[in-house]
Amino acid sequence: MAIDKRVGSAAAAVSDVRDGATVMISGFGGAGFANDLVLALRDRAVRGLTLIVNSATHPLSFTHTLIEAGMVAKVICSAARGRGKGLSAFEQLWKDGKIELVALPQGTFAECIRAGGAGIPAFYTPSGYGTDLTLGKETRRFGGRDYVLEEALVADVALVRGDVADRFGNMTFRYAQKNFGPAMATAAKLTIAEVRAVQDAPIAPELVELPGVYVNRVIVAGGV
Amino acid sequence: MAIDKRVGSAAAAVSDVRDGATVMISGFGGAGFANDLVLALRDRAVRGLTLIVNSATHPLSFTHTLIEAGMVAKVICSAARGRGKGLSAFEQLWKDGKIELVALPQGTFAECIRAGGAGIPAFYTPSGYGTDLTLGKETRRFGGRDYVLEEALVADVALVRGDVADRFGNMTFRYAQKNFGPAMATAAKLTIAEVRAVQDAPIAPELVELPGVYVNRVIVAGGV
Amino acid sequence: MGVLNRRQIAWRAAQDFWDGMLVNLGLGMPVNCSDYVRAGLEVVVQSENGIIGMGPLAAAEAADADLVDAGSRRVTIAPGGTVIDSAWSFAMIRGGHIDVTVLGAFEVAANGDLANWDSRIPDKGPLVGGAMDLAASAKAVWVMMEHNTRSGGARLLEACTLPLTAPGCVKRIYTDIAVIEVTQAGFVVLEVIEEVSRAALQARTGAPLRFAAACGVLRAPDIADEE
Amino acid sequence: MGVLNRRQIAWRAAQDFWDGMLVNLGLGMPVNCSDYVRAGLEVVVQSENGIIGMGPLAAAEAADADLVDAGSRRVTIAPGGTVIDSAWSFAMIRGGHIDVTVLGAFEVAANGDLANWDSRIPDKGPLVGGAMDLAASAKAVWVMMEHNTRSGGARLLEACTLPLTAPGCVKRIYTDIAVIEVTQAGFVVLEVIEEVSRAALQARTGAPLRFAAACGVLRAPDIADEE
Repeated sequence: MAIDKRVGSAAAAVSDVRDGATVMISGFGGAGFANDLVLALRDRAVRGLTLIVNSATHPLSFTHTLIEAGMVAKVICSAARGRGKGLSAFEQLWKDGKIELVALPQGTFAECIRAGGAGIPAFYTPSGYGTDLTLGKETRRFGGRDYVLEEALVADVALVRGDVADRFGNMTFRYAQKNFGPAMATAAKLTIAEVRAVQDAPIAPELVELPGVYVNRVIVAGGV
Repeated sequence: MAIDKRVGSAAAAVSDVRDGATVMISGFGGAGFANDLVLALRDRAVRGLTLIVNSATHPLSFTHTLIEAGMVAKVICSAARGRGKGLSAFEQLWKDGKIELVALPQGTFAECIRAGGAGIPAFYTPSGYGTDLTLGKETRRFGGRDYVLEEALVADVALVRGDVADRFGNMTFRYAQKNFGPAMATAAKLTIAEVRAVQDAPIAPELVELPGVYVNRVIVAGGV
Repeated sequence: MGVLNRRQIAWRAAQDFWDGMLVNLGLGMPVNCSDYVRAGLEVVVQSENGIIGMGPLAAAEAADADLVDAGSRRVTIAPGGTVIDSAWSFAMIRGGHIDVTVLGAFEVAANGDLANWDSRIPDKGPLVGGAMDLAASAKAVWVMMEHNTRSGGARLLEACTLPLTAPGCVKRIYTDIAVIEVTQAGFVVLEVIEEVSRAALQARTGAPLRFAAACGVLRAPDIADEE
Repeated sequence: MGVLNRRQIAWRAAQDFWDGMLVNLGLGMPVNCSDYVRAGLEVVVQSENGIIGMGPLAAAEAADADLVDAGSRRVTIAPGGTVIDSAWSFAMIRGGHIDVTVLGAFEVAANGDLANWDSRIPDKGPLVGGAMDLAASAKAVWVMMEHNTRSGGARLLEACTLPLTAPGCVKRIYTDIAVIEVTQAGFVVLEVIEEVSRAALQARTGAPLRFAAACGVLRAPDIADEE
């Protein structure tokens, strides 16, 4: 049997995501959001999800639809502020104690995910040392500088947006679409990618940005 | 002034490497050895170098010429065994207590370098736990598994081999030439690259494998 | 010419850029610095979402939804630029490879403490982003800010009142009325606008000021502020 | 047919490969497994120097000095293959993404302890390579080895006498005379060649053997050994 990771629809691709799953979602700065997959996940109406996503509130991401649908118990992110003075759905749930929030410096967030995929259970970082954000975290001095101990992040599922995929799951990314996708794909038990186009022919070795061995399922995005 | 990292010769490129410097050298599996730069460094006849190199003895690498010239005080590597039954120059010096040796699992070696370039002073790894190689190192349990604490490696100079560079120092690598080069380039204060060809025109964004901001000097390899 | 507007502050900070430097420009005022790099210099701009060598904003017809900076602005890639993923981008930041990061701030203390991430609006979620990584690990942190709050309070203080982004990191501050270096001995004024006396500057500042021997006049060309 | 030669051991191990698996093949005997993948299966071979999707050895006229495996052999890239750097390659290994690593060994203990990196030759330098990372973190570690030393000593032991590569990691052992599973209860024989009785196998093994209920005959097709 030839390897072929293509799946017919976003709904089929997320059909086995269960209550209580930890889900990573790519996207940052307006690019690389796995929105087709997020909407398919919303339609599954599972409960108690933990989301690992850079921003809980980015207006171009549909992450907020999962939160508004009451599917999310916890968010691990680097940005959780809604625009405007009013409270976002996320902020209201957080204020009411109905959603747990872990905020990390964006570099720590990225490195925790990279560590999760790289078999590193914990590492020391200078980011956030001496701030409220790392209060209570273990610290240690190396070479005259102070660092915070941070533990890896892993997930049951990663939803990742790319540009082109081949049947092996190899992927390319367009420009800033890359952001958290490659690292998230390494840190999840099940990685589902949505792309603009899939091709039978293998992507040339020197153009592959994420090896297909990290990708389990691929769908063509409908252009949400 | 336009950015232009091209230097006229290997000798000029290494002309300020000093006694006691820590030097990273790329190469593994027969590919990616920065041999022109290594030979130019040997001609400088500096003393007391610490080498961070995957293999102290690979026959296609000229690292051994630095060791044979008595320029090396310490080697940090994952492979230090000469071929054949007789002792290599390295092994003889090591046996005589004239050269210090730190042997690391290859993945730990790679990750220590990556950490050095990534501002991570130390991390935990499962590799080598429960072996003689990590005797005396700090260990810790995370999630029911045991890990070893390893500290980052950094260098004064990295000598890296690539395929093409542009005036910005952006680089591509051919196939297995890549190995330790990109990580080493991030972990050294001064990164010197030798390549098959340099070009005025920028390498296309999607083909750059090592951003030029990590590269200080570029020479065209003479094909040693 | 008087008080500098936000674009003039960006212009002033950009005058201190040097050839070949790698600079990260924070959201808001700092991103404007890239419009004022001195002619003949090549500066490499990093956006923490992974663009290494960012060019100017994209013209409307060339705008690409996938080519955005950390602030979601549609931008371009400069000659020699490339894109890396977020894990690598922050490895670059945390690894000390950024020569200068120019950040906005709420407050800066005389010991270099920076507060720029949490303005303590009740019930609004935290907005950390990449500021802590940049502040902790760039070789130099420069701050661009209004010298005072809207109500006239000091932003340059003995100690920050808002939560810190990173302790002891700020090296230089560009405000609408002064350029100030942060030294072991506290704030040292490098430049101040003509209309503000040394005494007045001190009165508007919440920590003792020293004045550099070569303390000069802060001037900027006419530049219309952004609306 | 008798005792398996080294290529026949590789053939036997390769019969247990499955479709789409990611496998790392150690230097020496294990790399030969890729020659014997069953028809119709697509197996992704990782070489720890960064080739993900390695193809067969290069034909002489196509050999490329930059396209080598971890053992410096000139190889090819299979359809769908790519190359990553060493830091990422070992991140893949350490992160538990390798389904099976097939390694050579000096000794394996009944608790799965593996000794394959230091044969304790006086004054020769250590040769660690990637074995510790692979042994510690592959989902399954399979070992290929001669059942006994040249002098007839046991390599399957109660406890290793040589320095460990990783504790408790080996899942399966392919030797020239048997296929053995390492279980919580120690060694369990899955297959043994016809010419060796259970008692003889036990006599050549340094730890107690159990025999699987379905214990079968180890056979391999005729394959010439490498010289």
